[in-house]
Amino acid sequence: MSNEDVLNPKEMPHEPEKATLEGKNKFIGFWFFLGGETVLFACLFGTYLALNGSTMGENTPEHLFGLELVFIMTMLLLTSSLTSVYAMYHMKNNDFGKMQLWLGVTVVLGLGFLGCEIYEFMHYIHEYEFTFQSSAFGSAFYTLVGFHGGHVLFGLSWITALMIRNSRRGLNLYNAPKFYIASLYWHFIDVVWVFIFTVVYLMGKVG
Amino acid sequence: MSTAVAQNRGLGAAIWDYLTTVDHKKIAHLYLVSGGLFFLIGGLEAMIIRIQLMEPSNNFISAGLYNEMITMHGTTMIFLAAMPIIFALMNAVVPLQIGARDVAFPFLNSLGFWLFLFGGLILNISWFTGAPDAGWTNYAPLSTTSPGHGVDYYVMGLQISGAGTLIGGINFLVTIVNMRAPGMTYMRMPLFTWTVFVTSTLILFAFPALTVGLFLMMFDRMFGSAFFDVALGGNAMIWEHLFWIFGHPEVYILILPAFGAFSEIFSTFSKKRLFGYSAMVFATVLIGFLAFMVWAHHMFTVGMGPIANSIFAVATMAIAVPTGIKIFNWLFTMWGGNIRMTTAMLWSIAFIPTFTIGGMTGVMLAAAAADYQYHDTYFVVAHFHYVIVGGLVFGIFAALHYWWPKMFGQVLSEGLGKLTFWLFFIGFHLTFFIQHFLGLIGMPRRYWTYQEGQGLELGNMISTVGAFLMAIGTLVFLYNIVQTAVKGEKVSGDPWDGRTLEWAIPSPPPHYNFKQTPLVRGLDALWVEKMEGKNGMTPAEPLGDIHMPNNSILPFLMSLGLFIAGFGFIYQVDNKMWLILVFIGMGITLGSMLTRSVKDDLGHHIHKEDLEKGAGE
Amino acid sequence: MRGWMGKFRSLILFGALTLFLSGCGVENMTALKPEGYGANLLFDLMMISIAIMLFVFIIVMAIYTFVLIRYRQKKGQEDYIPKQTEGNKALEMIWTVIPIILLLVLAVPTVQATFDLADTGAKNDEDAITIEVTGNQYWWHFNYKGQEITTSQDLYIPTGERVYLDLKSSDVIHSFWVPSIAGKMDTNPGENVNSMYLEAFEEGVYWGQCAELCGPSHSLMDFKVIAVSPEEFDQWVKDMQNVDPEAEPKTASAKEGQELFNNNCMSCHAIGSGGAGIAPNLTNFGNRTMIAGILEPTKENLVNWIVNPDEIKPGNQMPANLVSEEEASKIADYLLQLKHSEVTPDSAGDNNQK
Amino acid sequence: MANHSKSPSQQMDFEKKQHKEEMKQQVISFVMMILFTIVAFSMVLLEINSYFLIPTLILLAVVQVLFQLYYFMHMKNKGHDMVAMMMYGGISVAVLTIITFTTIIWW
Ligand code: HEA
Ligand code: HEA
Ligand SMILES: [Cu+2]
Repeated sequence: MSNEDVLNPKEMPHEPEKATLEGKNKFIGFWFFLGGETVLFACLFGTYLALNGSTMGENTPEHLFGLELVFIMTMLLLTSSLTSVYAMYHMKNNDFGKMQLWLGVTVVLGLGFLGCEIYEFMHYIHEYEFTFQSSAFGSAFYTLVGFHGGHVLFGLSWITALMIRNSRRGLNLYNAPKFYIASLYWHFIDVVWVFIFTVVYLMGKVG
Repeated sequence: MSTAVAQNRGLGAAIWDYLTTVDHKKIAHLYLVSGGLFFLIGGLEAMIIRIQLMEPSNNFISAGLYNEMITMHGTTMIFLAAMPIIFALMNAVVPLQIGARDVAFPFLNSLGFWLFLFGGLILNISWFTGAPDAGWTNYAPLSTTSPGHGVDYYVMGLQISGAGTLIGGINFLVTIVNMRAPGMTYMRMPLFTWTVFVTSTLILFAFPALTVGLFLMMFDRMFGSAFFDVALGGNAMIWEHLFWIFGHPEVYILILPAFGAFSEIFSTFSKKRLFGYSAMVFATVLIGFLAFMVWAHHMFTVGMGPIANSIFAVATMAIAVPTGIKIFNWLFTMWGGNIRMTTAMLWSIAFIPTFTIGGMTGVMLAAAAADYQYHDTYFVVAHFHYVIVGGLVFGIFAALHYWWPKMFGQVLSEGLGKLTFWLFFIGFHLTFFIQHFLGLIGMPRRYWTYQEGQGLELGNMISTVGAFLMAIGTLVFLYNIVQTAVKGEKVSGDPWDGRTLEWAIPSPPPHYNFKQTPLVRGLDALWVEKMEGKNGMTPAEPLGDIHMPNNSILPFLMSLGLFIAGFGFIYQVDNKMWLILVFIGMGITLGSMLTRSVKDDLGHHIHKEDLEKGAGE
Repeated sequence: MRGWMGKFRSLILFGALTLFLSGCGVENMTALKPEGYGANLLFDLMMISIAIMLFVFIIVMAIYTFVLIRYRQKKGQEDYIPKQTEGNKALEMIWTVIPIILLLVLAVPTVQATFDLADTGAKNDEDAITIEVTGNQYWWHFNYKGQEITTSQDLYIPTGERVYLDLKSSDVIHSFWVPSIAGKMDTNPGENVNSMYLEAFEEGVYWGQCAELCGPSHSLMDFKVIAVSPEEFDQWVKDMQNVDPEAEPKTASAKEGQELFNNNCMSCHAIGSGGAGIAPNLTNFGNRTMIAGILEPTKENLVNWIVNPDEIKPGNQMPANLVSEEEASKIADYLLQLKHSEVTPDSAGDNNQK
Repeated sequence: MANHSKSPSQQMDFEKKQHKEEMKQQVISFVMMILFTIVAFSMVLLEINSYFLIPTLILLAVVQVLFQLYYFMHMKNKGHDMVAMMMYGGISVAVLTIITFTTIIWW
């Protein structure tokens, strides 16, 4: 396939993200990467579970966590997962405008999530003097949740960069895989969050 | 190696070419040269260790320096010598063996290399400011409380080079999954490719554990967190588990490609197809699978309790079964064959008893209770040098002699090769066999010195003598490389009467590897054609334009950025001004990443007409 | 198990291996001449595994040698193309199943021994001797639980009885190892206390070492286990319990030394069962086998050590030049006369340092 | 690529229909996920016995994640065999790790 065909395809194939060899490679490679990320987060979860009792007698999970904010954050992130599904739906139908729109919604929801998280951390630090350094539990909590937050931030920047870069030229076989794997990444972030709200917050509240 | 190119276009252009290359064959050269240099440095450190231990109460180097020496020896050898040389072989051989023109992610391939190199540089720069001294296993709290910046260098260096390895692993996984030539089913893949596939999978799942461990270590040392600090409720065991969840698969990451190379060599030089190919594949996969269930055998004495110890003991022993399958299959590959004693074959043949001994001591170590005696003694040192040097380093030597013509178009001198072999082989056994007994009679490892009158003098002396023989052997090998390069005799594409696809193309292969993608019709694809009296492979496609990736300096820049940021992280503990380096470095890296994602890079085409004229070779 | 293993062992002992071994290795340090219950159990386990390994190795080498001799390329055979065999199901079954069986044979005693050695439940019994062992950079602290005895470096135990150890560390991880009596066990910082037991068969002074990298002087962190008869041990316990930490020494120099010691050293060290525990307890220093675990117990060595410990044990915590050489000499006089018991390493028989 | 015999526009329509069908499943799974989340949160608020509660919470999370993986991330579609293999590989290592860290780290 010549470069011209890739950038200006006469007709979009059924699965544009996997139409070229490069696309297929990206697709498989990114999934494999997510397999590795699974282990990475498992190690962080394991560390958290091993240390969540090491609170040095203060600021225990039960005491700290409030479920309202976590619920809102969960809803934001779950919904953003759906909106990115919408975006991919429109990509497959070769409707670039709608795809951009839904990606935009995804980014806004993601920003909302991130804002809540920053607020939450600030709250803990200022109200409870509960920091990264106060106990092993503090270190483990901020590391696990912070790693996830970092992923959110990276995902947002990535999707935004893709949207801006391609805003003028529309969809083609070169950027379709890029959009696709960015959305995979976004879903994965949601997967991790499901475990975070379950293991850290809900189970923390149960004690 | 690229001397010819250099003379034509000037040194600057050649260096630029290597800085920007995304060609897997050139990246193989880069890996080989840097891995080789690190091997020499690691070997030098080993020699210093051996000289210090030559006699009791020796004072050749100080106690603190000794700990730095063993730490750097272990770290350098494993991460900066063994792994990269394996990556050199993977890059040089795998795409050719599966009939691909390139790897799946040429850009990432180059990024992986530069990350490894800059990580390695960080580690070794620590020699100028105080090297890490907590052992290559870097157990907390010894590491978290180690004064100076040595351990910080360890953390940053391994973090960066580890990222490179992970990227490299994913690249090879996808290459093998997606880029195989038509007809090359999984069960027709050469065994080396299979082992690389499994090794890459292990990399994918093992390295994240190291990444997390290193992050926690970094946070504890540089940002005041308390993961391993018992005073704040931390737990030092977490590091040990994370390290070994990575560390045990790591040893199979190292050995499996060597197994693959031996499989190719045994089969080629016995002129027989590999005995029990499917069992070999099965065994490889099984070893990879079991590799993740046994890590705690390094921790039998930390007090996990008898239940955990027993489970891990039995699981560990299980690995002997697939490994045994391999040993016997190799023996029966030679059985009934027509064995040619080339240098590559010599190394491979020597590997069998050596590795069997190492594996057997491994099983002895796996007997949990007995490990209460062996653990952290020279018995363990003997075990792992038998498997690592006797398995992996022998494998590297064998593979280098075997694939040297493919990589560089010249055959290494067989005479010098055999001399290297005998020196190294004898030296190796002198050095390490005796160490089993040193351990059993009570010599712990990581001992800067031992007292007189403990009966350890003779054994240590012998061991040191052996190490010198190995060093001489290595020097002969270096001389061999130089002499071969100077002689510059060209060799055909298929000097060994090979069986697999890489021997179907010229040596060294042209930029695009295969002019026309070959059609694979069975295991040992080239051999199949040879047996039908054909000269080469049947093409699977008509001659057409070939799509190739573009060179790029970005991988180098991204890695350079992290290198700079690494120093910022290390020294911001002393003075926050150093954070400037973090910003500059991360700026370079993120900027390069952004450039990469907004600038289209569609590669270029080599045109059909040029191919017909034979350009690009 | 000792019964049939006994025969078996004599067979193995015959082998060239052990012949070689009797040539080197020190009797009270090697794992190959067990003098205690644990070491003995482990020695048997080692021998089982070595036997299995030798069996496997012989088979591999037999095939190997045959193949290499028989199938090496002969002159004029360069073009011979052998039959391309794919494999052989029966053979492959054999070399899968036999190793599995061999490993099971090894796994059973392994698991037994592992549980046997972990059996420290009796340590809380009324009359059990339980000693708290604390690893420090770079010395060992021993606290006889419920007996008001603290010592360091030399660990006295009675023969023929299980002595339980609770192991922990005050700084980094160490590992407590007395090869000829028992296997090793790590000492962890924090709450993670490990336990093991020692049971010495014979009287003797057994070499112990630290087996987990713990800093520059890791290799100098030696200690001794002194196994004496139960009667002697009881005597020792009594003597140690009756120590008067303030007792006046006899000579003038030692008296001055005592004062100097109290003023300069007591903030870290201790005499008697109390004390800070930051540095070794020196109650029975005069009976020690070694100074700082590694030096012959002479006055000269002791003075050197007091004045400049870092030169002898790099990285250790004891400050250098705290006292002048002259003062150190007086302190040495004081310390070397700290003998409170008739039971000394010599009581452990002549097994000392062969 | 699109080497069917149908005309391009027919093809397009057919695919659009397919996509719609898939979309429907995805919306359903989204609703399920929201539902599960609400159930999980309410169970914690209702302070149910924790021996029962914790396994249930984990189960709910696992099912939710399966929805994500199979529907949102299309792991149910064909061409995902290798993907599934590697994900399950990662998940196995992950599970082992977490079991370790919740059992034998403290003793
Ligand atoms: C390439 C590297 C490599 C390889 C392949 C192995 C292979 C094995 N290793 Fe080793 N090991 C290391 C590298 C390696 N190891 C390193 C670096 C360390 C130390 C790290 C440190 O602390 O610094 C170590 C430490 C180590 C320990 C911890 C010791 C301790 O610290 O106390 C243990 C314990 O179980 C162990 C076991 C094994 C086993 C059972 C195998 C098995 O895979 C071996 C299997 C092979 C065979 C058994 C031979 C062939 C088989 C047959 C012929 C069939 C029949 C055989 C039987 C029935 C027995 N190894
Ligand atoms: C790939 C892994 C690898 C390799 C190849 C080796 C190779 C060697 N190793 Fe090492 N070793 C380890 C991995 C490896 N080792 C690890 C992981 C440890 C544990 C560290 C720890 O405890 O933390 C260890 C520990 C270790 C010890 C124990 C130290 C201790 O516990 O106190 C010893 C002691 O003898 C030793 C010796 C040797 C020797 C003699 C070689 C020889 O085979 C080396 C042969 C090579 C040479 C001799 C090179 C010669 C070249 C020159 C001399 C030319 C130099 C020229 C220039 C630089 C221009 N090693
Ligand atoms: Cu291991």
